Amino acid sequence: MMAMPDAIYGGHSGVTSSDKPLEYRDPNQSVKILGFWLFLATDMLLFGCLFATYLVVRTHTDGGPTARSIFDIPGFTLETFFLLTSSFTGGLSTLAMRNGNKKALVSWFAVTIALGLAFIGLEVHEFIGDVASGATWERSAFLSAFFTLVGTHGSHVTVGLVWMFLTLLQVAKRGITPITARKVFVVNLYWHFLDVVWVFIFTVVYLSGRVM
Amino acid sequence: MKTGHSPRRAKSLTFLSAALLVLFATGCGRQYMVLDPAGPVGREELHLIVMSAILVGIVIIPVLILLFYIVWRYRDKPGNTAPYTPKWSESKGLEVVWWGIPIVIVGVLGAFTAKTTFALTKPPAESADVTPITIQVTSLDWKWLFQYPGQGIATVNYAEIPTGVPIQFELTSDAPMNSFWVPQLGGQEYTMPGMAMRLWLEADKAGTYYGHGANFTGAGFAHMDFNVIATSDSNFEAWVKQVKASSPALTKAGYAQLKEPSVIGTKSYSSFPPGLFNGTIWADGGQYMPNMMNQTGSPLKAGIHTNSTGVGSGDSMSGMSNMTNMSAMSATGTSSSQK
Amino acid sequence: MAVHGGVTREPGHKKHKATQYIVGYLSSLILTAIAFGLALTHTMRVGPLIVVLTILAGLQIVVQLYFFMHITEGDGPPFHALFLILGLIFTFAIALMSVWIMGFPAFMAQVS
Amino acid sequence: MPSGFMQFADKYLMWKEGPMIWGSDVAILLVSIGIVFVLTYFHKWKWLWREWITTVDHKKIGIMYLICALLMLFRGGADAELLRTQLAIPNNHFLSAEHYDQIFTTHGTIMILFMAMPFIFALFNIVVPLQIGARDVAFPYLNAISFWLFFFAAMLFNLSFVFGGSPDASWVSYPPLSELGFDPGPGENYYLLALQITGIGSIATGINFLATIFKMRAPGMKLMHMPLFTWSTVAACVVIIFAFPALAIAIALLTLDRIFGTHFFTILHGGNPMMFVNLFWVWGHPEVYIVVLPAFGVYSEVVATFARKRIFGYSSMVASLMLISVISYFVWAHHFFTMGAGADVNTFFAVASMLVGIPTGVKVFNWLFTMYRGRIRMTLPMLWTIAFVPCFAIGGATGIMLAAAPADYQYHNSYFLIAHFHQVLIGGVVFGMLAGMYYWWPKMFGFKLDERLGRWAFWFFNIGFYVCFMPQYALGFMGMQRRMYTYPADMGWNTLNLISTIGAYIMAIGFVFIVIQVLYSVKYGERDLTGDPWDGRTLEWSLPSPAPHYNFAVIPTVTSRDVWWELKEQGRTDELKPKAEDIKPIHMPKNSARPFFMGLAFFVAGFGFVFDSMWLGFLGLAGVVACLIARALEYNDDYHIPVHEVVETEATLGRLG
Ligand code: HEA
Ligand code: HEA
Ligand SMILES: [Cu+2]
Repeated sequence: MMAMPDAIYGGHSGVTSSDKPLEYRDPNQSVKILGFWLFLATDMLLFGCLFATYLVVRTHTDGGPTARSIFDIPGFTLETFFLLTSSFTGGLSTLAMRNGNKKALVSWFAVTIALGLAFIGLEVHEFIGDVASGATWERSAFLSAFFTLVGTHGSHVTVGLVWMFLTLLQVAKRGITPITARKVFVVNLYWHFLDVVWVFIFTVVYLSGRVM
Repeated sequence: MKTGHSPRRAKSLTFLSAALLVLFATGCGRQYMVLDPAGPVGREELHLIVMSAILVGIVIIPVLILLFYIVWRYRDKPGNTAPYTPKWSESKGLEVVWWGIPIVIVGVLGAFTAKTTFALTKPPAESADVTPITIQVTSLDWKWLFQYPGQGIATVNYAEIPTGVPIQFELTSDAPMNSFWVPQLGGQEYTMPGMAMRLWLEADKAGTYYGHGANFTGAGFAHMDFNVIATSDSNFEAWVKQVKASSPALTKAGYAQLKEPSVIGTKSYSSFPPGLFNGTIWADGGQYMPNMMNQTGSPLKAGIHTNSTGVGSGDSMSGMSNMTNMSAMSATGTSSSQK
Repeated sequence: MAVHGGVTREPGHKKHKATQYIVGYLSSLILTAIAFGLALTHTMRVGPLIVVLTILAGLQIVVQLYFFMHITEGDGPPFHALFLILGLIFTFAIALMSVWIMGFPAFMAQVS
Repeated sequence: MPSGFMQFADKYLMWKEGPMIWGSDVAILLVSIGIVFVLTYFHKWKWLWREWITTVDHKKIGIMYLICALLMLFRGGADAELLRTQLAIPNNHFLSAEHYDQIFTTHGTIMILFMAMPFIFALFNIVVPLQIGARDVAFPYLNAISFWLFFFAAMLFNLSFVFGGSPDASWVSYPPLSELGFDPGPGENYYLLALQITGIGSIATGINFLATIFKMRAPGMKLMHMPLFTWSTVAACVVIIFAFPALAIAIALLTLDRIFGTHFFTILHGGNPMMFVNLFWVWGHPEVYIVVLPAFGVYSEVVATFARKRIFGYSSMVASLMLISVISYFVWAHHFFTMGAGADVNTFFAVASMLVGIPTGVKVFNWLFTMYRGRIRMTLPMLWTIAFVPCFAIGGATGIMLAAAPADYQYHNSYFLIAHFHQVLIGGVVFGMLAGMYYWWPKMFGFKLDERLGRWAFWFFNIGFYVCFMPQYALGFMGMQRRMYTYPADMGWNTLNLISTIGAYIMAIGFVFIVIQVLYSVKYGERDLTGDPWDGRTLEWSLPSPAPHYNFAVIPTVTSRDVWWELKEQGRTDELKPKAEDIKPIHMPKNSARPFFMGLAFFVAGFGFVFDSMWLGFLGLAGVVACLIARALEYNDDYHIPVHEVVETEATLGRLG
């Protein structure tokens, strides 16, 4: 091992200290984690605007399908369960990463991906059902907003799945290094974030739609 | 180093602003419409404008003077004997002053603003005992349609109103959003498809007042001007009679044609299809304005009962036969305390 | 980026436990169950129900942030937490104030 | 062939539209041929590719932003001249209504998004890493992506003029006017997609600089040691990352309406056009502060340097920056007071808007008192700064007047408003960016811009400004609306409009002087051999001009505000000279062509969607995804500059201590 070269920045020149969680130890990686948190903050605003739009046109059904008429309780209950659980298993993969347990990490990733796929499958199924019954997003402002909000979340989840899979490959190939550790941590941050968004979707869209 | 520039610049600026002041001061004739209001609403707004100009002037003018003084006094010129304290960079006292003064000013201006904002949502207080007249305004591409539900007539690109009577303009659009503005009577409000908004205006002097759409709606927008003609009560009545007697009726087909994008002159109609105004709103999604439905069925709660003659050919309700909550709409009347 | 030896094994570092994750998972399930239960059984009036649902969702944010996303950990000052909180405030401001503005609430008040 | 071709030429190349289009076509063709010829003749293709297109060096990216911003200032300015020419006399037929509408739309959009934004990004890039003692930004690769997204978005937007037609629904582009029913052409799609693409780039820049500033300061540099330009970057980036998502959503939903048949903002099927207005201004208002905050940062640097005095009230300056960025988030509805949203809403937003004046005023007073008891050198950056104060104070004051909601019922969409925002945008942003450009020009290029020509530019631009925009306040009071392509002769607006147009021409002369000044100074400008031509105060002036590729051979340790000034005062400047034995290999990011290709892929996608060509659109997006995946799997993206190379470079610069 050669001497640590000067980092590209001055800050904490290449000091790795081991009282921090693994993903934060290399300053090159810890700055990326900060960057990702900032990204999450903007993504949150993105969803905030979609929620705002949904709330404003929620009742604008133009005589077409209403929230009450299209939401299917068992469907979104199951979706919720899958996603909450996948957030948990995602968390366990972070734990495995921090413990340096590559095998557990890969397995928990696989479980998480499977749960995510199940979630997406259900959502696609729900959407297909809606469209088949005439509830398309061209039908009314309410449906435009509904499909866009839920669909944006769904496409985020899809991106997350691809990304998690890519990360899994890298961990499998390279083991747990500061770089892969950071990647594992970040993809999980994203995943938990999507879980929070889903909590708001089922609260604001599905549950409120049932009662209002 | 050349340093002679800033004072010269200061002077030229002062001259410029002085010249502008003169321009304003002498020019408050008819052409400075905003500064020459012809009704209580415009006056109230002008009052706020003047108020705000004075209040901001209290800080801005000293700032300008201070700037010119400082730049002139502390310029880097050989032999300049002004004090030089390169490390002096904090002063609690001074900072309190310039956090404080603007706070006070914003407080005062904010209070005036709040008061005026709330006041303008009601008919002008001066003529509180006069029965208002309702005029329904629809902005089209690129013309203005005025309907008089009380009188049963309609006009295009001009409107007559009696002086001394509060006018309740109900505004909507059957085209891209526009804004209804008659500077001498008072400020504007948007005309939006699918919504009906209210704007109270009143003229207390007879005259012809320039009006124009103020929100861009495409190629013909520049030609969307109209006149509001304020006359005495009797002249107004006579004008209504004359329009009733000598003008054609506006038919549904005629409206469809009017709606087509075009730039036209003025027109008058002796009547208009019943429910045209509300039909326009509902057709474009007005059913989502929560408050328009619930109590009265009129897009504006007070819309049909502020004027006693409201149930004529301009009946606000007949256009809504396709609506589901007809029952809710019949509960008109008693809830309104409008004078 | 040079890969430094030794990091993968974390010699002598305390082993992280799964307890935190399990607690987080259970709390999120419980919060969800309460929300679903309240909303689907019509035990409350709509207004208060919406408030309760929103509070429950807010608690879920805390659960995910604390138990799963380790918001309290990090390297240096907690800038990420600062920005997240600011973002949350702005998010709620946009959503709620848009409803406030676009609901034309004073549309009625204008008249009375 | 001819008839098919003629149809194509008619529809997309707009050959029936007259000499302006032909002229532009010819000009574009000539310029393109010229560029290709010059590059080939001087064998510069490789150089262009290696040194610029694939670069991830923040200094070069900054320079590319700067060049684009100046070009866009020219384009937007030429638009402005056309607008003013049309308005010079009543009933003018120099431009048709359609052309006028397109021109003010592109003028506003270009000036805000493709002139002001890249201009501030140019300064962020050039200055911030140098000021905080870093070797690059936190994410150099992402930084290059941001630039290329901006660049290709600007290309896409400008392409509309000669291919398919420009947008014409104004820079705010309110539906339903901007919906398919009223605006079927591709112009509006160009607007939507170009803004979307550049918006993504801007968010990335915001994140990038926040991470840079919070994580990569030189050791010892506490937050409260940071130069105020860096602080202003923080403030602006905070607003960027929280405001741009709203723009992204607003225009994404409008795009869905136009291309995929949804009904967010249509007047059919329950759409609500006002929601677009609402979302647009959730971004739009903070946006104006995004562009003005960095200008405030520039003024703070310039004032301290040229008054030869510490900035007055540093802590208040920082606090007011932060307050402005937070409050500016809660004022957006002041752009639609006249929507009728009720007195409580209007009052809230009116008072919130006025509140912004308080921290802004604090800044003004602090600048004044920085000059007070200083020694003011009238250099070009300082001239623009001094000119800024009255211009911005008056513009801000009229802003406060606009914020009084019921008064705004009378000003809204009138020329009073036009005058207000040009006063703050030009007096605040453009003056600031020019001051910054003059100030840091030697740092970028190693020579100063000519002072004499600069003064000519300054006076023409300033006098022109007042001549152009002061009459517009009066026109507002006379009831003249914005966005009218012409006006009748009997309104009494004739004289003032003519004066205003003359003012615009004088400003154009000022701009021409800037161009001449740059060209002249390339050859004759005073070379900067010391690296500190202005007797500066902050870290960037401790470096040679232009700074070496890696900025700092050895990262300095910072112990106070205005470090460089302190060291100079104490005669300790040698401490910042690197010693050969301290130099270690420097870790730097590798160049990459992928950001360029990613921008290109976005361009293809945007172009596809503009013309409703789904296959092309999704093909472009596939390209984007491919770039992202390739990046995710990339490990080998950095290298080390060996010690001897650093030592050599420093030695030739004469800096080895
Ligand atoms: C850089 C750009 C910039 C800046 C800095 C500002 C600053 C301000 N603006 Fe402006 N504004 C625009 C760009 C900008 N604006 C644009 C582009 C539009 C129109 C968009 C469009 O419709 O196309 C617009 C429109 C606009 C409107 C909408 C009007 C309408 O559409 O009808 C309003 C209304 O409140 C407003 C208010 C303000 C206020 C209160 C400030 C304040 O921040 C100003 C604060 C500054 C000062 C007050 C001066 C300094 C202070 C002192 C010296 C001491 C303290 C003084 C007092 C307390 C009085 N602006
Ligand atoms: C930073 C932003 C910025 C800047 C710098 C400017 C600069 C100028 N603007 Fe702009 N303007 C806006 C932002 C800006 N504007 C916005 C957002 C709008 C609203 C758009 C909308 O309604 O949608 C607007 C609208 C607007 C209008 C109103 C149009 C209308 O509503 O009908 C006018 C009219 O006078 C105008 C004039 C000018 C002038 C004369 C300049 C001058 O400062 C320009 C100075 C000139 C140059 C810097 C370059 C000089 C050019 C040459 C040397 C080339 C000469 C070539 C020829 C003559 C062909 N602008
Ligand atoms: Cu604003």
